[in-house]
Amino acid sequence: MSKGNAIGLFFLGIFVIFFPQIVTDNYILTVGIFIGINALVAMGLSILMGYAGQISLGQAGFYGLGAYVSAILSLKFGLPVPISVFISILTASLIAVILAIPSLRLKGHYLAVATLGFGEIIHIILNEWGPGGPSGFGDIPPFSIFGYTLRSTVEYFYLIWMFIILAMTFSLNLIHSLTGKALRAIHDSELASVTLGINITKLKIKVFVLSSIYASLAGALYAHYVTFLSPSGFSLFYSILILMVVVIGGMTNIWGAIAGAIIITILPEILRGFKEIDILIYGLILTFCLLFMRKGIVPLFIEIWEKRIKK
Amino acid sequence: MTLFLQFLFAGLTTGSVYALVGIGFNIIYNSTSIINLAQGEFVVLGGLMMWFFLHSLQLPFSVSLCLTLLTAAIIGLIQERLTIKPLLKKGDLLLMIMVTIAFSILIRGILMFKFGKDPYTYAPFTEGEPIEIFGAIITQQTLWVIGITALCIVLLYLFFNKTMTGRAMKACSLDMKAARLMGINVSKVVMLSFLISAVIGAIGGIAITPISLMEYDKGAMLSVKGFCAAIMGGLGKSRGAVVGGFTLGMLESLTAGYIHSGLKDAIALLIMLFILFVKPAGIFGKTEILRLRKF
Amino acid sequence: MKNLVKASLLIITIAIALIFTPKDSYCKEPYKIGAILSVTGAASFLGEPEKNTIIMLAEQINKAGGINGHPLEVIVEDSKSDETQAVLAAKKLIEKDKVLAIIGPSTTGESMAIIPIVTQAKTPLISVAAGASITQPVQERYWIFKTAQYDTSAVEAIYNHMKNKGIKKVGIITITTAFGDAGRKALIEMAPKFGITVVADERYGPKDTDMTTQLVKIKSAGAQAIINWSVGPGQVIVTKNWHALKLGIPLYQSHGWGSKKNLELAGKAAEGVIAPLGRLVVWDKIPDKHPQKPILKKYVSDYEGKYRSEPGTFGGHAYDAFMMVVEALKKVGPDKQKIRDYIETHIKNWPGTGGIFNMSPKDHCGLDMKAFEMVIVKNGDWEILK
Amino acid sequence: MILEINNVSKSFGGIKALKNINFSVKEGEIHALIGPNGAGKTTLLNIISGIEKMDSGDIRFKNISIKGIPPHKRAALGIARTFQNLEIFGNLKVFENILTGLYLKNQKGFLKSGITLKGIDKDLIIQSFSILEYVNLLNKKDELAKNLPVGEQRLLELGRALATDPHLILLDEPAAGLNMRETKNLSQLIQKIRDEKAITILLVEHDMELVMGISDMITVLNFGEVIAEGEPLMIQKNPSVISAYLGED
Repeated sequence: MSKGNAIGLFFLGIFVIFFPQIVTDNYILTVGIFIGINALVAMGLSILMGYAGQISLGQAGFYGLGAYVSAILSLKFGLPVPISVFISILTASLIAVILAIPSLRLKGHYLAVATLGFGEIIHIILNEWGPGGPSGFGDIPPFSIFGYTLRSTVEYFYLIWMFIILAMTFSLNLIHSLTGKALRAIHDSELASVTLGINITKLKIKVFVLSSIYASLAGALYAHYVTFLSPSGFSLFYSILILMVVVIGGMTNIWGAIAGAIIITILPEILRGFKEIDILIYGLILTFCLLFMRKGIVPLFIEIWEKRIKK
Repeated sequence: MTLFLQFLFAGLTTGSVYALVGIGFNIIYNSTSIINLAQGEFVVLGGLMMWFFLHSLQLPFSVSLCLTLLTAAIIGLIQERLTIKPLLKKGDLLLMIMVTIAFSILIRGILMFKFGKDPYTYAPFTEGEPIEIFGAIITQQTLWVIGITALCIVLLYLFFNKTMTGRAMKACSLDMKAARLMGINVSKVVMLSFLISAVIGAIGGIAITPISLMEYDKGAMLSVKGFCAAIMGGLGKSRGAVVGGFTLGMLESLTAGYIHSGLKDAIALLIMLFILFVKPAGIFGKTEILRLRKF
Repeated sequence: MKNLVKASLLIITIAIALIFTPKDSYCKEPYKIGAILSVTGAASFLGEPEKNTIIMLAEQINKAGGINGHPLEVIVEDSKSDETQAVLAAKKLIEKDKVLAIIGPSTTGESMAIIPIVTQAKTPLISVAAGASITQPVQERYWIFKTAQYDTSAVEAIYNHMKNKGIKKVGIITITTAFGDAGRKALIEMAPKFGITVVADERYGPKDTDMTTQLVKIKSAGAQAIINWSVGPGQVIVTKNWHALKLGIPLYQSHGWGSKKNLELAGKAAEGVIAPLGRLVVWDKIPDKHPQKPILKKYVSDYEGKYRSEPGTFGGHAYDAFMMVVEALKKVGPDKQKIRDYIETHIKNWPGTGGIFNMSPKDHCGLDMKAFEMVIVKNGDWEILK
Repeated sequence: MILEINNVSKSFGGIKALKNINFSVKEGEIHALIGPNGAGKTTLLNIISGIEKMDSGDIRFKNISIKGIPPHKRAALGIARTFQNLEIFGNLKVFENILTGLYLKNQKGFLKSGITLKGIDKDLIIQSFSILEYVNLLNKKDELAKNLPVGEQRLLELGRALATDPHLILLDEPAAGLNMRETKNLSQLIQKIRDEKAITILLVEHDMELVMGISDMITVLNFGEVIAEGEPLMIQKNPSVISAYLGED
């Protein structure tokens, strides 16, 4: 991990610890929780897009899978929550492998296509066979570990942001390792990468599995925090929302996932006044970012900052 | 038998629209390797604009038709010039797929702003009683939908095989570099492919709206289904999309009819994934070595 | 100089005008009520009229001097038809705005998502969604009420009508959303009680374009009638397909059918469609002496005057919820526990737009099948069946 | 013989790009592959490195058939290459480009990479610097690769190939776009690689001066066929080679 990132993580940690002490407003903390959940899903997609050069349109599928599997295991089978969360992640990553092997063996956009189909299938399955069908189900046990049950908003805030920091550390380590360089290489030229002995298929599969792990973990945390699930939150729309988070935040820097999540989660609150044109505004922002701010916010700021230092 | 025939007709109706969307995907894919995920939005655009000209402005049918197609063509043009052209040079396909998603959200936003969330419909092209064939019933509008789709297919075939421009576009799809060397204006071809795809989508929307109503957010579903059709037939093969579209419509209808209606969407997607994994070049295509792409 | 005089004169005039403007009794602290409604998103057809209704009613009350001199402050949050957003909105209303009661959410899913939150915060919630699970089991739903009729009541009304007509076999076709799913469960569950068999159970997606396959299958399964349970374009497409196929068996729709818009879209295909509808939709056709009539008349004409569109059944649910809270506030003041108790015990024989409510500790909805009239479409208009 | 090409054929949509190619490369030599445009040189390099599949024939590397082995495994066996249309990793820094080459022999597991805090080993970075020094790019180590001029990008590709610690390097027109001085430096570098590192080099090149100056052996391709083979002096005198080149001009 580079020095700048280590410092960044340190400050993020400090911030997370003290934020709920300063801001005691439960509403803002709840917003913080949802930012965290979205950021976790986006982080996986960011590595997949920015480093493996692949796009997934089915992150909502993994997110939903994580949420439902963990909720069902803990509610219907009475498994302890951490174990059901773990199994849900395992399930998601297993499915990711099954999905990735055939589609990543092919070149081009086949992962985009396969994940799009996968996401929709999960949505249909949740609708047809999920507990409660389209109406959803509640009474999911809250998160508990070693006999201690998390109840307050602050506790969930800490829980989710703890996972973010862990995931962030892992991701940053990975990116700054030799493997990370190989991943960047794949993004720039697959042709050159293979001739250097980089097994691009294997690396891409691993990154895809990583993204599914982050998404399913986020889903499981969501399930045990809200304690109610219905299929509507796990549709193609959510996959595209996460795509927006990554694009706006900047896919070549995983801090972008957090920045993007903050923007996308808070945006609806700001747009409350524009209710009839909110979709339009989403579209405009996304188009604008893709055309004129391709790098996204975080890399853009880093660039500006570096330029200033040079002066 | 009657039952089977009835399911078949239902499959043909939805299959027609899937086929038209699928063809749109292919035309653009061939000239740019982009998957234009805004394709379904043009179907919605067609239906809603047709309603607008017919009912809001009270224009005659033929005028409304022309104006609707013109609108779709212009929007298609705008999409290409504004969002695709600046990115095409960069050659970043990932970015271009995303920008089509962004554009689809944009169109959806504009349509919602203009039309709200209500569904719209207008009278079928010809008034009259449904027709009975061996006990199965088929409405006149359904015949229109199928007929118009067939007409589109024939016209496109003639265009791509008999006209200079069409041939140039075909050449482009085979080998863009070679086409450029041969003096074909690739930029124009790309523009034209977006324009044609937009118009084809709109035609589908105009034809289907009297049967199925149209509302601002129907496009995403149509994009996904049309895309399934294109994949089933082999991405890039126009004939494939037609067969893929009708097969998909039929499969959905037969699944709903003989297995269960709750499963029909899942079946379509599962078949798509299956084809993707087992025979990525589509039902008819030969599996070729897909070249490493430079991102 | 002249300008200065003019300016100071103007200021003085404004100041005087301000001082002597009759105050809307703003000397007392306002009562805060929250509302979480799906103003945008998939369920906006519910949230939109609900929001309009609440804003209109709040204006009327404040104009009339508020509640016991307290102005009423209504904070409407848009949940965007999304459970996550509903949770956020509930947190905000409770923690930040400290509202006395919450009206909404518009859908069953969103209501279920926020039930744990309002229960923990001991805040009365009057949902405007239909799902039975919102208020049942009632001992776990101490703080929760709802004003939308039970799906089961609508089913009861339909089956009752069928029983009288001698229909024994039905085919059902439902949309794969929470609304359709709740209807489907109720239809299957309650059929035996009325001696009815469900011979076909078909479904379709919210964006499907053609349902002939499902309808033909229902007919071929030997059904004597079709029941469609959906809201949105689906119910019109089913109607059109049913008409085109000339199936020769009657089509029943759910209580979601009650919008003039559906009749416009379906045209003559809608002729003969039967549905259980709240009296709101057919208010001009019910007898004058019916206790709901004056309320409905005023509400519908006020709404149409202000918004140039029909309020629909859903706007009515918000009306009832709002008026219950207002009445409670009037009688017991700003105390969450007392508001809850008042609604549970004192809303008796209470005419609203959705029916005549009878709340009790055993029933936090208070409506039954008598809330519905069976209505048939005739000549492009509703007609109440006797 | 480090590399043996036996009866390799390849056609693209009916056009035969390579017809029964036979030749071998001796260990420790600079072996040039020349011929007019469209003779099939790059196709052959692609087939050797595994990016394209041959239709028939066999390729043996260090006496093992590498037929059907995927490209990344061939790299692991010791085949490295550069590209005619530069395939550097433009968004990586110069020394990071070298690191991607070092990945092959120094990779760690995915999981281990994620939990190792200290990042890339110091040793590897030092190693990358020494490779950069070898190809004369050390002063540019922190620049983004895409900002380098073409000549230096070619050197960078060569350095990156060296980083995989290969036995055979395939060079695809390394002098294209270079000026006289750069070409001269390049030829010295190529010879240095052969002499100091004992790496065999298969060179595709149009610059005859360069080819004749450094090659130990030359194979001439025309229309997908080997038309001559031999030492530089012999090739220069070969009438069929002359006519092939004259025919082109």
